[in-house]
Amino acid sequence: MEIKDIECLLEGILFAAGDPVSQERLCKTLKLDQKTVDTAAKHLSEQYKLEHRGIRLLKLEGTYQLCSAPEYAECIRQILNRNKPPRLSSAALEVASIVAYYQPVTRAYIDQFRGVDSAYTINLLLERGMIVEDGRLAVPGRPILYRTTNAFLRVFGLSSLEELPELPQNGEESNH
Amino acid sequence: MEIKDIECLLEGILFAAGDPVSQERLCKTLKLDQKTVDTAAKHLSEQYKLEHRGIRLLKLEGTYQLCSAPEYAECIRQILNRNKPPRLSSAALEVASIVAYYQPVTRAYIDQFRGVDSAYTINLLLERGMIVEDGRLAVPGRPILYRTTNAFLRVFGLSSLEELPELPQNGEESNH
Amino acid sequence: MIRLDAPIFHLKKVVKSSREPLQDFTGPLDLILHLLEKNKIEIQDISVSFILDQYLAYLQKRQQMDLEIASEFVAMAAHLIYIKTKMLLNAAHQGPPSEMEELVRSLEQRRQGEAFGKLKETANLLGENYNQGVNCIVKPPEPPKSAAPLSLKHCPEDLDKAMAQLFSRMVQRTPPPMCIFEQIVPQDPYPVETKADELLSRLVQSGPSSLSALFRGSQSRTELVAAFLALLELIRMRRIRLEEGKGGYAVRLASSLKKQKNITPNIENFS
Repeated sequence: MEIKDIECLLEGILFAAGDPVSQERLCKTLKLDQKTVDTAAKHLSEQYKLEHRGIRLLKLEGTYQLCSAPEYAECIRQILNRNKPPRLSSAALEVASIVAYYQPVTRAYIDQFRGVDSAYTINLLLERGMIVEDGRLAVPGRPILYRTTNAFLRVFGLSSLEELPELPQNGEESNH
Repeated sequence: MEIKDIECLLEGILFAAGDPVSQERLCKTLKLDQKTVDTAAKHLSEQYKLEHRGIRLLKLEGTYQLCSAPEYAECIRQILNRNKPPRLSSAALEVASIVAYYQPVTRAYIDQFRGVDSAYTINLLLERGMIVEDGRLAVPGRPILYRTTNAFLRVFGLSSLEELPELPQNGEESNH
Repeated sequence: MIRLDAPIFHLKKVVKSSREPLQDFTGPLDLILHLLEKNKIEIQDISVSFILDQYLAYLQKRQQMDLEIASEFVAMAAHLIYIKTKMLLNAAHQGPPSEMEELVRSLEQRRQGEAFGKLKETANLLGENYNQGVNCIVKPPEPPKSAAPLSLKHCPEDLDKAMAQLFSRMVQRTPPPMCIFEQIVPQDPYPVETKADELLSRLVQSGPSSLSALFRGSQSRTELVAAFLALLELIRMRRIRLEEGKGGYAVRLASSLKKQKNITPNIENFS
């Protein structure tokens, strides 16, 4: 097999895999030595870059993986996103509101406020960077406190927390 | 944007998407007319074939999708430890054809056409993503309607339903 | 998983014509339908046990199976048993047309259906395409590179609305009036402390007792619960001992307390 053929085959394999494929496995199945596989991979990778192609070949800890070219990331995101900009679920909105108005708050406080377990939603907001952990409350169990982030402000088009709309009138006073 | 750039971007988008991406969405997000996108896609597709690359570009009924080059399929399956999908039984072929030619159709229609109960085969095709439910017929009982998918086109090597081989003449007219 | 190609089924005993080549059918049901259609066999001749034997042998041979093939077999076996059962039942009672008759009739209709014949031809054409098409392997979507908090878009009023909704839910959640529960919990719970007193004085007066006897005479569920809790607490406080005997458990006063009179248990708020 010529090096060019190996490159094409490698491309096909890595494409179909999506995930990283180990060098070892490639060598074993294709019955090629490591150097040949590596040369083909390197060549393929350089070609992608040189020609500004839409895909890139990554070599990470003895594995190869194809991924989309980072310079197209924004465009790709736009296309693959649903037509309308994604919105938070109503559960996430509720949790975000509680944190925004009463921060810093504990998970127990949020749970009590909503009357349902909010662990999953809190994690989701943490992952999205809309809330962060902010110390612990000085009570037994030392529960984590949460507050909103700048990303939260950005999503809601606010420039500071002072711009939060006023709370509906029948808002009860409450403690942590 | 030059046509070459569009090709590369298209490659990146289709790689990241994995699933078919509609021409319409591509045009809208890239702010390009259909002709330009189609030219880029065609050119990219030809290049893949010409250079015996490991990937191929498919056009499936108004959508584009990347797939691996069929000539490498066996090798790819070996490396990724995947089984070749089992052959379609003649029953599955029959049901798929009935849906393809007469879609959207109900199960009762398929049963009547074949003269046997086709529930099992319909489920098999649903599971394999070759047909999908597509609304319900406005008659008592509101039976589910089925139609073929892009995956159907792909596995049967068609780029649109218009490419289905013509049925031999004097075929009977039929209703659902 | 072991890679399996569709197994070949031999139906030698039921195939009337030996000229019909045994094809590699993808499923046994397919084969049977094919043969029925060509009048090569009659449904009455199909020996269900014969096919089942082959099926079971096949199962034994393959510890790990391709589930798809296996499920086809199960479906086939179930279908055949159903047909056979209907046949046997119908032989005894001349009832409505049997599944077998219906199947045969539908097969005849099928033979007559010209449209279907044509479609089958085309289906075979497509089948050849299929063997090429399945070699186009597609990939799953790439996971998004970064979370997309920036692309989320909300207006501040969404927060306002969410809070309003929360407050309205909170109002609904104010505890229901006690009168609702009066029917369900007609009396106050039996105090554990009182029960402990009762149990101790009973043991002092009448000596050791069987465990179950201590629960006897309880008037309500809460009294039973109180008795149970009181027993646990008294054991914990080493006032009484639970001993395993021949007829079950016996409860006696702890020896150190036997001689004392008028014991008042000092059980703190655990009711």
